[in-house]
Amino acid sequence: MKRPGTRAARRWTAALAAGASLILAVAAMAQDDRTLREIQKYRQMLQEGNPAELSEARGEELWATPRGPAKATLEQCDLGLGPGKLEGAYAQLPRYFADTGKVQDAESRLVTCMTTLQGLSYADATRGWYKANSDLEFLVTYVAGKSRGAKIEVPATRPEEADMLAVGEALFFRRSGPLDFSCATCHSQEGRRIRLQEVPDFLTSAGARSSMTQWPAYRVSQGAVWTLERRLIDCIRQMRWPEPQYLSDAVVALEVYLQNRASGGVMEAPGIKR
Amino acid sequence: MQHRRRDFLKLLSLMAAAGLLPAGAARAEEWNKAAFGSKKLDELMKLLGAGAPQQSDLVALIGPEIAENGAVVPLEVESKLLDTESIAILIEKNPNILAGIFTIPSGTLPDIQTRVKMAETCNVYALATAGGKRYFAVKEIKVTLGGCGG
Amino acid sequence: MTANRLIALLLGIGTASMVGADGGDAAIERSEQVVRESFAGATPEEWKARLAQDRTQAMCSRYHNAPSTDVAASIVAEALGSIRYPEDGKLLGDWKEGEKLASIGTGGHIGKLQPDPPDRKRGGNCYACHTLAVEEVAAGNLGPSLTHYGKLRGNAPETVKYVYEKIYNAQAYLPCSLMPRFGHNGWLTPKEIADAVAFLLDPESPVNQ
Amino acid sequence: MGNPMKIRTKLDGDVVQVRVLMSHPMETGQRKTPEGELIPQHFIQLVSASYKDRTVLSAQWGAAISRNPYLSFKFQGAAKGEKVKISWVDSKGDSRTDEATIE
Repeated sequence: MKRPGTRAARRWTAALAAGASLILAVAAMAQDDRTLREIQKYRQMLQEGNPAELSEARGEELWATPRGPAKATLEQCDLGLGPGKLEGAYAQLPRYFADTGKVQDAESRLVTCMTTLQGLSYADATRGWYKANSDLEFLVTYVAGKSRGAKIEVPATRPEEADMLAVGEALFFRRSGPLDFSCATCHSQEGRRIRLQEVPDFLTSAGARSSMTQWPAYRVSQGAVWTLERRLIDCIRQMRWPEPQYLSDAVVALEVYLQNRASGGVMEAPGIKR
Repeated sequence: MQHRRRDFLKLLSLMAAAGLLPAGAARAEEWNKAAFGSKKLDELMKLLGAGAPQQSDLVALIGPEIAENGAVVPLEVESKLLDTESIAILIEKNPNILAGIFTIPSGTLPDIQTRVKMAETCNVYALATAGGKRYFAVKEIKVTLGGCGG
Repeated sequence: MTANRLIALLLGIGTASMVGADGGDAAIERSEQVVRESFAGATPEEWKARLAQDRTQAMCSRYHNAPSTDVAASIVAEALGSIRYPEDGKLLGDWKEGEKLASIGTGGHIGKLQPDPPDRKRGGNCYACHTLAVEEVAAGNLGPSLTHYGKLRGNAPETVKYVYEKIYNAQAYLPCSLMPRFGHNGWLTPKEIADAVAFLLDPESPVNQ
Repeated sequence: MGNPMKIRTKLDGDVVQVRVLMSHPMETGQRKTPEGELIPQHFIQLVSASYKDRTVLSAQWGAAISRNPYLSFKFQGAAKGEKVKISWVDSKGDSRTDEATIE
């Protein structure tokens, strides 16, 4: 019983310190919750009127407008379910197409149709794909809208698709560049954010679905609808890598990987994003 | 925020007391170039106001406390004042303060929604005119920095 | 793990296609082929260099950031050996400069669509992943909260050294850490890292208020 | 001129909520292209809505209204099957009118 006071005091100090940091932690969490709640409110208010609907309407018009040297419409375009069959087609892409011998996503396939059916050059078909109001922005938005309510279904069972799935997975984890980033850096843990922006965990189907059911999406920061290719290519740019080529296998392989994981999710695109 | 609110009130009363403004400034037929070009709250009030403005619970400015992107900030303004004639939206720290004026004819409900750009975190004011008098609601909206690109 | 592979690892000459004992080699080889084809337009040397993987990157990719004990040990050893210190030996810099770095998320973008001007300041973008000063609400949570970091841990020399090394090369303490190797990769200079250390540890810094 | 608006209506009793999306860049005149050139100011200045011969809303906008503007308003005395007409005029004098049937 020597210097009991000191020991007790020490214990008290420790308890107080623990209590104080607990209070701090709780306060930080409360602040966090409130912030996220307000961001949620912001997003809900935006859902009311999504400008992507404007792109959708223009895509519908473009789809049925005779264009190119062949003066043909896209109404006979085969997006995987047969010529002109649009309902639910987007939700089952990317898939293997025998006529091109390639696994293609929606925009790659649309470019195939624009070049084969309408006779447009590749350059004309893809003109301004990275800018607001491109033909592809409109067409992809329209085509994706035709899968509203459809379930994503990309089993990737054909050998060509299975190959792209494996490539997509390897790419998802592939680290390089001056920041050592891979897709997995930001997208392999639940409940994470970059600043206030949630970054879905693509390793869970819930996370993959939460994202893949929304693209193409109107990005308020861009004032334009971004297609999935546009989104992925920008992620890669943000990783400080050089950009892959538009419609290239690297992008399509990542889409196969993500869509495969998101399978079963119900399409809501076009969505609205930051 | 309290401080700013008082300044705003004081300013509005001063303007009104000085009789600086014609009523019904928000006629749709002609675009009020001077008001939309205004860069200062006091100057804008000269161009817009009439009647002693007061903060009122009968004017509701609904919006998020935090906007993920300043390019698109959704707002709803609902006035419960009888005979609301117009609703204006003012963004204190924008290069031009006035964002829009909505004229509400009789038979139309004083309840409008729109989306505005905000240059930075600041107070947003909803200014309603009813019976020739001005009432306002104010809300601070934070504009946050974005994702990985900064 | 075969003896050859272990030797390759220890010598630090393992490449993505040489490692892996569970059938992943083929997928990685195939994906590297896809990278070469899909990024064929990336012709400037600096762009190509950003696509090439060093050994640590290849290992962490191959093992999905969960390396075996042996691989992990080799990554840590290499990382510890990579650390360089500021010429003046000061590991605790100016927290105000560190605060600026913590907020800057731009700089260093390449490519054709939206490159940064080459002289654009490259930040540490700490807020993208960490909570630091309490008043900055727009803070991410990919990494742990660092609020009150110095207040809770003090700034004894060994703490300062640890924080400096962690920012310089996080993999010296956590193999395949998701955090960029800011110093090792030359993204931040030793002086800038010392400023970031001060932002975390200086009692005056908003992080510790 | 301009691209079509998207107009939605929702009738509740005799009050109709009209939601409009307009296709417009709403350039402030302060933005630059990636090449560093200033993009000239170009935004919708006047908006009006009518139902039969009655003006049900008019508005003046500045460049601070967001790109691809959204507007929602409500008025009384509406009936199913009747039309509501929306018009805008922008700072270059371009204009556009669209209408929708109340559902």
